[in-house]
Amino acid sequence: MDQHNGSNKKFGMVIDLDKCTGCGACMVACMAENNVPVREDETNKMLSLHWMRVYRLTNGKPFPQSEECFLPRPCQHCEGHHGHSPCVSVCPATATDYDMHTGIVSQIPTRCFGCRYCMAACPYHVRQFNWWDPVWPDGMERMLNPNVSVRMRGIVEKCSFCYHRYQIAKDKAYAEGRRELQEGEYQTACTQACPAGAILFGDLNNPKHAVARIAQPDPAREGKSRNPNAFRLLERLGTNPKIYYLSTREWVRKAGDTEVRKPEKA
Amino acid sequence: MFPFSFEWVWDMGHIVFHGGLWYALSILGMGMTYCIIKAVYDTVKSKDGGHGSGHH
Amino acid sequence: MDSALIPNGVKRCSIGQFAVWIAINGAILLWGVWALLLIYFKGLNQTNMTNAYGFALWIWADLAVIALGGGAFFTGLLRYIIGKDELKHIINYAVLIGFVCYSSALLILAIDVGQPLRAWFIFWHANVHSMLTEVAFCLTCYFGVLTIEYIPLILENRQLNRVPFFHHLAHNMHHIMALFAATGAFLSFFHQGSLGGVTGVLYGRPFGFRTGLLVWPWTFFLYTWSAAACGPCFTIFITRITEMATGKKLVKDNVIDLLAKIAGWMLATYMVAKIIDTWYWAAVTAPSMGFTLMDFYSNNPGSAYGIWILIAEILVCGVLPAVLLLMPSLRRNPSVLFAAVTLAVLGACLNRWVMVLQMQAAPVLSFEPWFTYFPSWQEVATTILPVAYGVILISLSYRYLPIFPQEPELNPIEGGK
Amino acid sequence: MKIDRRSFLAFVIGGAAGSTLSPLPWKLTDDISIWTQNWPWTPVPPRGERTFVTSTCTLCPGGCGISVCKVDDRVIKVEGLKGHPVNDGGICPLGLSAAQLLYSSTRVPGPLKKVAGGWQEVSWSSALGDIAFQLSELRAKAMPESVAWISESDRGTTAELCKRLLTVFGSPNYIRTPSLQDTLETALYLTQGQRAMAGFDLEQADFVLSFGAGLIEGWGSPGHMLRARSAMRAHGGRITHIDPRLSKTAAKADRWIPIQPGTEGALALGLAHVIIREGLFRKEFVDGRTAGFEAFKQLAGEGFAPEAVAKLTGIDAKTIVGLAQSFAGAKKPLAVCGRGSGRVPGGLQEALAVHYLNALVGSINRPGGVIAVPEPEYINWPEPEMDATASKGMQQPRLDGAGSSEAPLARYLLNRLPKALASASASPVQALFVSGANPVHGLAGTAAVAQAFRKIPLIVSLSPFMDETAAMAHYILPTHTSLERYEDVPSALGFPRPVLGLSKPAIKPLLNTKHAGDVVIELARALRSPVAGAFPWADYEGCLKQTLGGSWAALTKAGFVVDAKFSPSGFETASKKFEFKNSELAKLPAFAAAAAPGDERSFPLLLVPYDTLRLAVGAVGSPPFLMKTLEETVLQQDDVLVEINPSTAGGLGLVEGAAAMLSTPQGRARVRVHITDGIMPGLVAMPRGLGHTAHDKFLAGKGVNINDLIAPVEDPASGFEAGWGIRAKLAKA
Repeated sequence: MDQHNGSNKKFGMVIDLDKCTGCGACMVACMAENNVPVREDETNKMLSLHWMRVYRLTNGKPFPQSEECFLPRPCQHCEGHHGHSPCVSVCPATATDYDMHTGIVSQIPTRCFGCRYCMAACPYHVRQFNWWDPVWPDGMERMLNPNVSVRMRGIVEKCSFCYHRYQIAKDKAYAEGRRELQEGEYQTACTQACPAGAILFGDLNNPKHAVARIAQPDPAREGKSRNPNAFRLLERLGTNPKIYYLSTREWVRKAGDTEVRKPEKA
Repeated sequence: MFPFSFEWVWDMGHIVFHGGLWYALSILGMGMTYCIIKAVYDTVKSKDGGHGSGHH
Repeated sequence: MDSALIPNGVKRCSIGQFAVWIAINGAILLWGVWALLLIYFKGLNQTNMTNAYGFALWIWADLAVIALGGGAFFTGLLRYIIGKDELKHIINYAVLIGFVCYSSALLILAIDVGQPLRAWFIFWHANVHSMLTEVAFCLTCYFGVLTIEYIPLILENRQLNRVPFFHHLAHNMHHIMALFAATGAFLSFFHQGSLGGVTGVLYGRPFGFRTGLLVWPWTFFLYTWSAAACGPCFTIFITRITEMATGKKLVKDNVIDLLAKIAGWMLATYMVAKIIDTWYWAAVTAPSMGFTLMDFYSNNPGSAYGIWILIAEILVCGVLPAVLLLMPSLRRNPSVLFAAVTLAVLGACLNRWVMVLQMQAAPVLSFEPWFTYFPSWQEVATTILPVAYGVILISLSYRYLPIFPQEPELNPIEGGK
Repeated sequence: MKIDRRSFLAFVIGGAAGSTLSPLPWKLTDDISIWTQNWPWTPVPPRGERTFVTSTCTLCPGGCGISVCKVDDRVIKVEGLKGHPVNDGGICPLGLSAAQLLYSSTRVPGPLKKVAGGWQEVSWSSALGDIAFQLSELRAKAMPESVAWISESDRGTTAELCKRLLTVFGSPNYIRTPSLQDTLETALYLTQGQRAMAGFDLEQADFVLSFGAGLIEGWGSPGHMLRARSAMRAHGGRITHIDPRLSKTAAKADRWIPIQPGTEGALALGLAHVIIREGLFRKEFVDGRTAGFEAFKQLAGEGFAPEAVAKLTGIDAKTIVGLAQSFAGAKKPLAVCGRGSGRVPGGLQEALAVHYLNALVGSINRPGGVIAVPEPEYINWPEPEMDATASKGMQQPRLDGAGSSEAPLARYLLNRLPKALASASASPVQALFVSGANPVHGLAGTAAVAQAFRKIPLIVSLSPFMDETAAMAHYILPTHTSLERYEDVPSALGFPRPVLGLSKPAIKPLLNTKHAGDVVIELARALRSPVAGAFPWADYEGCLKQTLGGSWAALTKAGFVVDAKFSPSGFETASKKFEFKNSELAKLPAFAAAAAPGDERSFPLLLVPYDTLRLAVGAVGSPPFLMKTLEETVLQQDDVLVEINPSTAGGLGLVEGAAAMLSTPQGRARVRVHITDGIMPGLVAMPRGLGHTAHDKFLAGKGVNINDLIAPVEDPASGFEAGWGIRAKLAKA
């Protein structure tokens, strides 16, 4: 891993949980974009492939004080400490990598041989295993996106921040003689689809980008947000993820970190 | 594993890991080579010495 | 019929009786092979693993057999390096048990991966920072060592030993066995440790994560230590079972007693370290990640992972057997000794179970539940497969190889050859 | 050389050692791993040229702009159209899944005729010829009015062509499927004298009071509502949601007030009572632009004092007063009605009560209020020539009773059709066409609907899919899916401004299907004069192009046109004012909340349906993508989970996920329970859109169709379907 320098990008997201309505468009957009197969029974979510999953959080209070919140969970693209994300260093076959130039945690399906160590390492369950051969109902294989390879049975897959879209955007910019991308040029499929505009995507290192303005990551504290309404999932584990969530509700912010368990359990 | 992999970057880990690995492998390899060569030598010598069988 | 193959000076059961025994175990083995084929052709959907349980019964079995197979390296270390000469009477069997354990571990690993046909990528595209890479390399190398240690035993078969080359090879290998044993101990130290590191480095999993020394979490050292403690217990345990099965005394009491005493000291020191580790983890490491000890042991379905599991591991299967083994009067009572080594073996298995299964069962995200898992019959069959294989290999070795040097002396045959 | 044991062994060992040292095993190992990386049964999508087709989604009346991504001639994905006034790039999960409907395995590949209970493939000409022959017979028997047509929409060129066919044939029985639009349109008509679509300017409102309206669960245009909700909250707007259940809308509202189901109308009148009593209404609007306020004052004043309303609704009087004060005190308050996604029209007076609330605060035809969006006027075809048979047929009363003395206000009453069919000995409907609708699954009391439909001698389905209604049909004339056809989209449901959208084919039809408009034109031609004379167009595309005239170029390019200068017109009542009271309103019966059918003693609980954007309801079934997004608290394997409160569960001895038998006066079904604090005790909530017997394996056989369990309830004021639930019983299974 080479040294971090100023010109490096750090792509990340800000997901406004006050805006998110839990409609599920991000999940479908992701499946359609990334050739995620669908099985006849997808009700066991721990056997299901979902790069993006919307969780339903509850405040645990009785009717009618009960509240709910929806939390979309893509890969958190953890940076850990200097690119030491929980999953990358454990992969025995170098099938996943932390890219210092983009901050994206990649996954090479053809190199992965399915040991699933990374799944055990990831506390967010963003890494999922292809327990079955991917099968499309007759005719639906025509919907497959040629920019994303279809994964075979027996390997782990996860959200890539639609990396292929970055490549397409860069190719386009280069063809037009530009070296730098505009803020909106590279967007993930979920960001683009969200009808509530709850997801923002951009370069956290670029202070002009909305994500950086809202998330206000503090480089001295491994990217901890200076925005009082922002939090990251399981921040205290030191995973240093790049998905910032916004919520004006305190119980939601607490549920995102690990502290919630103490007072609630009594 | 090998420096010709496209994502290769050198670091301390490689030196420690490969140092230990090849140290162990060479001991095993050299030990076994010694045993086999010595056994061949012993076999030939014992035949020259006129022993018909290896049974002591 | 096969009497020409049976070592001199010992008596074995009839070939017919032996064939029935092998057939029974062979049938169990075939059941396992059937499950294995199902898994190879249909994929890992034949298991009950989920995305929450990427590691399950198999990885536990792997960790457990490697810990228990640790008797081979540690007895070898004591015999060849430390110079506990009495142990030469049990080293053969320790090596054989180790060989069975390690070959089983490799077999299970080969079933466990999603893409077995390219499992060799772990060597080719090795990421040296991964504990699993270190495990794979050291495991394979140490399996080579065990093979090297097992080969002279095979060559000592009455018929094979008549081939001069084999005779000399066995002799020469015995001659420099200390070198191999030392290498084996070196490799074992690292792969036993790396297996501990497998969960210890997972800083996303507060249940398994431990702080440590340089790149090695404390579990690295604890695993090596516990393998050195419980491995010899397993050797004693299997020796006792073999003695029961054959109805003969095979190893003299002083040998067993020495090994048991050493195991007792190892277990006792391991327990001290383990208790300190548990306390530090519960009081410092986990709270720094936002968890209290009881978060890991409460609110789970059926209390499958209640605090009882920690008490069972540390007190019942740790401190208790350590005390039993350290008291000469107690450990010299065969029943107490057997109980003590059984508890120690269970303790190692329980520790590995908890570190693999509970580590994944315990929710980390506050809005996820405890995850439950129960193995499918295919997983069970493929886990029993190596047991059947081990029984067969031990039976064959016992019948045809001079595994127990003291057997002829302890069981003289009237009018023996 | 003699082969003895020793040389054989040497050969085997040497051979093994030799091949290990040769490149062969290494090459094989490598080749095998390359094979695992390219398993022939793992599909590889072909590369090709990437293009985008700008279009409008027609999967619901939401009118969202879409951009269809293609690679060569394959549709890869549907995305929201950036810059579209309705959805501006966002898109709902169903719209995103449109390609799965296009490539669905349950599509009907070509015209089918039912022969001896099975399907026989027939040609278009033979199918249309057969149907035309049977229709001609009806005409010859002078009973043209026995032909009926059910469709989800009554606007746009396709609907107009269908209506035109029925008109020149001689049948008044064009029936639009029921929805909240029925009540909203009627409320606008009664109070403002306009035939218009109710648009809601959520975006500019600052206090939205929702009477159970699933604002983010399919109510109106999902693409618009989700975007507008974010926009209104961004400028400080707040939402209060009234609902017995913590729906997604409730969960995402700033305040959730649970209410006894069915009493929303009473609450609206209670709020009006407080607003009037405390003089909080906008005097400039009420005094200057309304008529009949005194009568309304009397209505709200009598019997709707907070204490009385508190008893009915279960909301305490203080909350009611406070709510009324904050609603009236807001700058731009807006009240909206319609339970869930608005699948059921609901009681007319309830809609009126909510509409009156808007009138009290002046939120009518102003930014942030309810806007009467006029029906589009681009379809100006010449009046068709009618022969005597047609004229006579058109004068017959409608079979569903809409517009009759019993239900003078209703335009369509599909909910009444099953009863009308069941009560007659010979079916008054001799031929039924169904396009863009699936009434056999979607109407309350499905058993009675199916039984009634079985009496009809000729059912023609124009569905692209083998849905429940198509399965009952005698002919299926499969139409194009949303991505294969032209279609004008005259409005976006609930959008506060007129938007005309165009749906464009992204891809040539994959199967032997036709456009519904072409089916009409060709059927008319097969019926010959005088019917054929009313359809001078060569085909639907020609008709559409001619009808849209000058807008065509803009529509094909941008996908939509908006009237930038639009401003709501004045009231068209006799008084030219908003009327709280007039002769037609005076005829309505006294306000009363509709009760849930069933007897409370045998059925102590209440079953209520709920909607989610993750399940399609209506003409299309949920595609596999949607099914995959269903939460584990909604579906477990094939079982639907019903939501119940912990106290309800405790009383019944049910634990999370337990199987239970749910019975209502209509029937019983096996379900599982999901125990949640997000629902009022005594209620059982079940999602709409499951329990299909038709469609693909991803959908069929999963869950329970709530319409099997609920019974139709008629609104006494309008005749509209007004059921909001049914009494139910839950028992351990």
